[in-house]
Amino acid sequence: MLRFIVRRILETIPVLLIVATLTFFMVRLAPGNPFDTERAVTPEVRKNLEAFYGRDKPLPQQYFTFMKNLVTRGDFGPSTRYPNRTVNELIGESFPVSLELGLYSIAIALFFGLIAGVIAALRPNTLSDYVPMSLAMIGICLPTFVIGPLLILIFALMLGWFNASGWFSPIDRVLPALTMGGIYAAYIARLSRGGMLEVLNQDFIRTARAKGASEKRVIFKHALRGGLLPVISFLGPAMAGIVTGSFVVETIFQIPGLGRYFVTAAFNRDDGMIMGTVIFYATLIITLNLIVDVVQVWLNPKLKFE
Amino acid sequence: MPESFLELQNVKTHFPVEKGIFIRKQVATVKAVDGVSLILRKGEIVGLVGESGCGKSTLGRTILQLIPPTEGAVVLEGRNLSGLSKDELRNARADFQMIFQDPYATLNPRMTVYDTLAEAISSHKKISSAEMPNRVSALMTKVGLSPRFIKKYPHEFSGGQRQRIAIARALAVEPKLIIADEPVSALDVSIQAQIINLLGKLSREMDLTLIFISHDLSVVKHISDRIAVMYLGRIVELGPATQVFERPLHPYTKALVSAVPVPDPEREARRKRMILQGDPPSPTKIPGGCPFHPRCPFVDPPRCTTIVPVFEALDNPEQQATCLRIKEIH
Amino acid sequence: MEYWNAPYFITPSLHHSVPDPMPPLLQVENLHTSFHTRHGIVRAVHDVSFSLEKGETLGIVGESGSGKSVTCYSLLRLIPEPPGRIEKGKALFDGVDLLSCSKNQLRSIRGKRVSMIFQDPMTSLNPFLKIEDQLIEPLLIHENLSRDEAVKRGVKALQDVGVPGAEERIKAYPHEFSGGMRQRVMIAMALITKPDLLIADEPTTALDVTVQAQILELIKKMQKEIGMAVILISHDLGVVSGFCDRVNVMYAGRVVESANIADLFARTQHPYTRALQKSIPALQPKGAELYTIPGMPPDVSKPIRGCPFVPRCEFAQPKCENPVELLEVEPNHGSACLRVQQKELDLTSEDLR
Amino acid sequence: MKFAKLFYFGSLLVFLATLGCGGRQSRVEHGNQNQILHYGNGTEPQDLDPQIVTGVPEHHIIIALLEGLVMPHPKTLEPQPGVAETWKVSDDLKTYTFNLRKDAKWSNGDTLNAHDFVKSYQRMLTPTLAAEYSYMLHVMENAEDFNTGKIKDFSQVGVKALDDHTLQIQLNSPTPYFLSLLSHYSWFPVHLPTIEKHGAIYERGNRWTRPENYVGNGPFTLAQWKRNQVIVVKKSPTYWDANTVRLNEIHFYAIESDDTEERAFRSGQMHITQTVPLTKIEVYKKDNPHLIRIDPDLGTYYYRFNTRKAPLDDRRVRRALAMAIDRDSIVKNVTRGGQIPAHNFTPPETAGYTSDANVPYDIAGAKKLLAEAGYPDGKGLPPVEILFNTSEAHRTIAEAIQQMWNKELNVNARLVNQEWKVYLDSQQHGNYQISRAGWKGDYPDPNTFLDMWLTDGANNQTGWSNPEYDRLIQEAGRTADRDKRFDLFRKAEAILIDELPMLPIYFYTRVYLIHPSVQGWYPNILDNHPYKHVHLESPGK
Amino acid sequence: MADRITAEQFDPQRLETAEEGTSLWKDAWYRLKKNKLALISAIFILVLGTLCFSAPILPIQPYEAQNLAIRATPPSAEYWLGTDVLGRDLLSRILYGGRISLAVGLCATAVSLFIGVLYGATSGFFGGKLDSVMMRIVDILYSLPFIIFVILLMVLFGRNIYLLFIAIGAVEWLTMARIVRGQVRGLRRQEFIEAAIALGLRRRRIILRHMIPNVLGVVIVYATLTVPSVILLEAFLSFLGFGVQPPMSSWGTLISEGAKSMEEHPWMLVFPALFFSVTLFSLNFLGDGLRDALDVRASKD
Repeated sequence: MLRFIVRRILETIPVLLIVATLTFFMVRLAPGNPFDTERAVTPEVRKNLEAFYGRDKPLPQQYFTFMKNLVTRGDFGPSTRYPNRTVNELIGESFPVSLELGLYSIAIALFFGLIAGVIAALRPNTLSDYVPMSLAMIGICLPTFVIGPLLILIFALMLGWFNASGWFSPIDRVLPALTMGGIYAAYIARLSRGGMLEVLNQDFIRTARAKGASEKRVIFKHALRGGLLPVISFLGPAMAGIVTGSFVVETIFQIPGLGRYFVTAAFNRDDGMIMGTVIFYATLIITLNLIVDVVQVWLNPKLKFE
Repeated sequence: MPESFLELQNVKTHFPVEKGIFIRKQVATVKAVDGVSLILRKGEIVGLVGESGCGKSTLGRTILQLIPPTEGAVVLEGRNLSGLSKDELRNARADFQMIFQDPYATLNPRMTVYDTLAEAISSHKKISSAEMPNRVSALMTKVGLSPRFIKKYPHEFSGGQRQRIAIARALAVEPKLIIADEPVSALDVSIQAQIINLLGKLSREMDLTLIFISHDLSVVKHISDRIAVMYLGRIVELGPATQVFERPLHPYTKALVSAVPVPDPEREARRKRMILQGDPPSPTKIPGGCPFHPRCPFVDPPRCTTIVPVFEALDNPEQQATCLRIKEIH
Repeated sequence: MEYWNAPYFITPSLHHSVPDPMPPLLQVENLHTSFHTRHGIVRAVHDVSFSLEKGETLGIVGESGSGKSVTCYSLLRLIPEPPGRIEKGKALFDGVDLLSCSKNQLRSIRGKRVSMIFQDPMTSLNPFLKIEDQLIEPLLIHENLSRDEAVKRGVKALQDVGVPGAEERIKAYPHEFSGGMRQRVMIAMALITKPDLLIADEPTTALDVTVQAQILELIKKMQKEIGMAVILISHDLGVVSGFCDRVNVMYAGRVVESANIADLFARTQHPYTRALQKSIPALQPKGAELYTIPGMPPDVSKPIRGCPFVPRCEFAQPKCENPVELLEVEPNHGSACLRVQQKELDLTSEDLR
Repeated sequence: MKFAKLFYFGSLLVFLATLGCGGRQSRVEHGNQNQILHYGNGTEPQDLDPQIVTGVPEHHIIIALLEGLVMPHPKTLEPQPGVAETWKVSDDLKTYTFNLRKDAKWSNGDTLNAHDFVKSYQRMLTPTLAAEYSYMLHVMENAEDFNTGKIKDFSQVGVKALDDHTLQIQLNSPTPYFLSLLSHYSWFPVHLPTIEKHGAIYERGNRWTRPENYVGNGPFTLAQWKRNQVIVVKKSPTYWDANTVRLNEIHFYAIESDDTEERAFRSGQMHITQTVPLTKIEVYKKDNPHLIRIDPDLGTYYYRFNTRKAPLDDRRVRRALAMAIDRDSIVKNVTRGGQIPAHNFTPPETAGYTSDANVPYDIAGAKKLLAEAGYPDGKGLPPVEILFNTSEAHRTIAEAIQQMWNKELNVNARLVNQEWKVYLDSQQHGNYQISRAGWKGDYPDPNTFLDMWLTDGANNQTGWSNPEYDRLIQEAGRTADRDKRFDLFRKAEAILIDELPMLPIYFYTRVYLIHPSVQGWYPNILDNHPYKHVHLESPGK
Repeated sequence: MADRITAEQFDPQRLETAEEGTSLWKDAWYRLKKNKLALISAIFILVLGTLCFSAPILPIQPYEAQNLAIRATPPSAEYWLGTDVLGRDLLSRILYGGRISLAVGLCATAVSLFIGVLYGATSGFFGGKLDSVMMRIVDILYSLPFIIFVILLMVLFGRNIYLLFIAIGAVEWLTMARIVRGQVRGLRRQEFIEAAIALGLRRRRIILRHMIPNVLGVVIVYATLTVPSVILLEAFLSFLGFGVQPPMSSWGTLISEGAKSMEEHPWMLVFPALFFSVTLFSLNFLGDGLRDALDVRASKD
């Protein structure tokens, strides 16, 4: 098992290096640079800025230096946007926030998504299928920038139960988690419905019924594990998206998460930060896919490895 | 033996067993086909019987080069198929075709009969588009389907009709050799009969060489000239069909014959049955000596567990089996 | 080496005959089951009646689509609803109508008094659960045993069906078993509550010939031990002939012939049964052209007025288009052929070989 | 169905859990009781090093943490004593001598002396620091040369500590607005020993601005910095005028979205916001006029014309386009924030200066000019492109202008929006025809608006050049007399408005929300509100 | 007994009268027609599409005509769906915007289908080393910063609406490729694929004729899920200066605009969102319907 994990991680190294290289050159090719501001900087200052960030060197040399720092020290350098912070610090500060929110969101998404999906799958093409599935479709249709403000209007401003924004007390987690979880709940509902429908058509479900098992037993003991498989494989990449935060949700609720850096770093052409977020995200995806594989094995003994 | 049409020379097909979905390490080798030598005459029908996992399907696919053999050679009319380049092989495929087991999976559900057959015809020959309908219709007629159905899709046909279309597709390239892999085992009895009749008729009319793979000895006996019985990747008995069926030499063949239920309660009641114990062992762990010895009621250790038996005949040299105790148990 | 003879039981009467003092174990009357699909109503089972005594073995034979499996699934209401629907009929099992009793009552019968074995042991066992969990489930559901006791019984049941190393193997998952072993597990699971009736739906079709024989023998042995009745569904006349006391031959959702096993073969009373026998290679001389039943089975989504076999029957006459029922043409031998019923046709005289 | 029950039960649970949270005290109420000001501060500050940063949010925080030689009066912005108790100006108006107060202290207890200022300015001007605002110090003698590396010896720069508490600054030329410059944070002192302790002095990336390291001399000290969330400053005990300071804490919230900010304000989380969403302005004006504040601002919203490319190289076309815009309608219907229609470039009453130049709203005149330029009734004029960076406000204004041109002049305009950095890049490289822009004055003087239009000025970016204009502005720079100086500016601006390398649209206002409990927060054009004059009073009292 | 199903002597004339099989498509159409919901959805989409694309000839206000005097007004007899902040007719803007959104949604999805299906099918068919290399490439592309990528595209190719389709499609195809690959790997073991290989068909033909048509069902369902994300993505790309340029609107931009003033001018959010959602519901039902209709197995039930 350990060997397998090590091997998978080793396998991803070339992938990450290619990602880093491509990103590096993409960022440099894109118009605009971190030192452009509305108020034009004098040429001298600009020259000094470039010198400080090593941008006065030829591009290949810059690339080489960057990769050397990255590979040997895992160092993305300073953020050009936030001069007194390194990229690693910025990610280190903001990721836990996004992670926390992400985990709440996943919990909400799984709770509502799975239940809605199972209800729908038990009575396909009846009202108890259409209602949750329509809700899910609405969840997919309505973007977060509509749902988020709506929730705030209703629960924070009209009812006054929550703060309209911020990330201070535990209660501040509720609305953003609902906003983000809601969308994923919609996908999970659809997926689990599909998965459950497929499992419920399997022969072994008939076997279970023939044994006199109650519907509850049939569903929880026999069907759910198999029905969950598509949800699990969806969760892998989705989790990477959820726990790294969402620009929109973090902006609407004023959450100091990592998600906003993905967008602002690009807008600021903060190249160290772009590289940092991209590599971090790629690593996370790979890690989560690994975890998903392990969970799938755990759920599906057929795949059990040595 | 007359001139050989198809010759299998010590063909072996091994697969590595990679354990674990993650760490793909080879922990064993499946010896699906483990040294099969066989010579077929032109126009002959040879039945290949054995339990699932004995390697009969793999042997069929190996002959057709759908799976490359690990060792040995498949020689068709003097040409070693395993030695051909990709393009040569693709061209050579016109000579040998396959008919598959599952009539539902064997046809592309999204192509009409016409498309399927026209594609097959044109895969090795240039046929003008004006001529094509005639060719396709002729093929359909040959397998006993009305050309009226030419524009229909597979799902509109019954299992038996689909199997006919699959046969027509195989015939489209005018092959010399057809391997039929359990062509009737998924069909109902009454349909089975139609397909067996058809294959027999076509083989006779077109001088086709046919390898008929099945686990059902009674079917094989009915259609074949000779029967080869496979056990764990090897042929354990080979001989004329009636003889193998009526007086099997190898204990395994005996068990196979006896396991076939006879649809006649009186005969069934009278019949001696030999029920083998246990399951066929996995082809990853082939027992030493005679591979059949763990299940053999006639096993005589330590002879059977150590000596690998070779082909031996009893009285008729045409019928041979790999059993050390042939003479003793008969 | 083992030899065995198919035991012959003294067979009770057909359901049409004089009522017995003891009611039969299972009495099915006028069962109609259909599937409401987009293509119309598929009448999979049409007016099927039969009965079964304690300890009796009944075979149901027919081609795919003849309704034999649907009949049995209908008994335990295991057909998927929708699209399936049991339109009418009764299935009295020990006085309880399985088709109309409450769900709870039905559940208490399923797996306890009536068990099932399915065709494909590969898909019929839950791949996600250990054998143990699945095997002892009927005990946990029906017998209120503690888990430990249940596991003990489970191990015993596995030993009874000849699974070697049962104590360890019970902890394994289905995929670690061979097909034959899985079917043994299925049998152990079905028999663990000592049911009164076992319904075996093509229990050997997916298995190798040599294993087939083992499994049939095993069911036979267990039947003797427990004394239960068995319904064996098969498309293979051969399997049935060595195993059953009585046979119902089904065609297009109807029972077309019903007889003791010996009578069915010796004095066949329906052209369809006859045709089936003639098309089996095992009964024909080698190399001879096999008999083939012309045409295709009827489309049961369209109403069938008369005998469903008419279009394919070599003996058919215009009057065969009239409605026909299964009637006793000999003692304990029913046939749904009008011409046989009217004694016009003597299929026994036809040369079989 | 049992699952349905479970589902509804779960929903109910969430619902109930949320119910229990009502009836809490809002942050504003809590703040009012404890003199804690909750301030919406826009984007997250880049840094709190006054010599590194360039933005407005940084300004809001830095004036709490640091104090310059003088500080502006909260209402009039007149220079008031800061670290300097008194100051003297030489007769030629080029030498300023500041007497620093003896009780000025750093927050670590160190005394703040004149050498600190000299060292701070040295750091600010050292090229390797690449301080973007270093040009603010260029009014000092030799400062520019030192800053650009022409001289290496800082002692030649016109700043000197005559003794520990006397600082002398020598200017290049009389600079009437010099004292107002001093309230800009680029002139603030920094604590060199602290900086030295946490990294290289003359380089970026120094860690001294972290809350645990920060040493300042202002009325507040840095207590907490939660990135992208909040910055907390606390009343400083070492501040010389600590008695005046009534606020205990200020919480600066980094809230980027104006909608989020407004909602936070509405739910009682904030005393003051940075801005108000466009659509909300009218609602507040109508329903809660006491909560919305519209302050004048020192800035102009305008469009640049690229004068290097036809057809906008033709003054008549530029004027025609400029004259066809109904600025009153834009201000009234589109921006709606009390903005003032701009018919010239420098906002009125900038340090007492008001330009008399005027580009009128005159459709007939515009049509005539266009015809003169060879495009009668817009015929023959290729579509012009308006470039703007993506934002709803810019887009709406551009859409309105596009319609006006189309309707009145039959001129087709295409709108092109670009992401911020791409837009800046296009503008710098002259890849545009008409481009949206805005200019905020650095200090209250017309010079900050007019010297940008010098030939090849870094912020000119239009390709426009006029020798007479250049001459007038340079002369004004050498002129000490206020009236003469303003005359020169007026002449120059007349040229500018006649030539129109840009199209003035309106003068900015600051529209923001403010809770009635905030006292001592006066409107001023520099958005400079010295916190020591601010306090909170619960409205009921 | 002779085999009675053999038959009639071949007669070239017959071919003309050959029974039209219920062609898969025809059969699918037949089944689709039975699926009321899908049919209504299809009709709705058709009607809406027609309305949107014929917007210029409809008797509605021009989408860009401003009436600054009235600004944002709620729905009225003159402006059925109200007006936006510049006093422009919302109905007109929605219909014109629908042209963009529908075109983007459908075309970009089509592009992503095209690339994703081909790529996924190739990867899945060949398997082995090629497969893992191709999938690693997908992994890499997944990770690249999207914003920078879009900005680069814009710089390299300039701004135009067709490029927009390609840009979105080029991003969306990744997931599609993964899904198709999974499906193809399942198909590869089917006997008709083996038969095609045994016939000596070229691999390209096997992929195009045998693999791809058989993964359509899943692909369609995923495609219907892609459409909404594409339409919303367009709004984001507009933000980057890559989508539609004002005063032209799209549903995505209308919704994000409306979301900002949902309290003051709810109609500005509700109507575009309604058009958007109903369209997506329809697409979804249509997609499900198509999947069922194209599912050959379903015809056996």
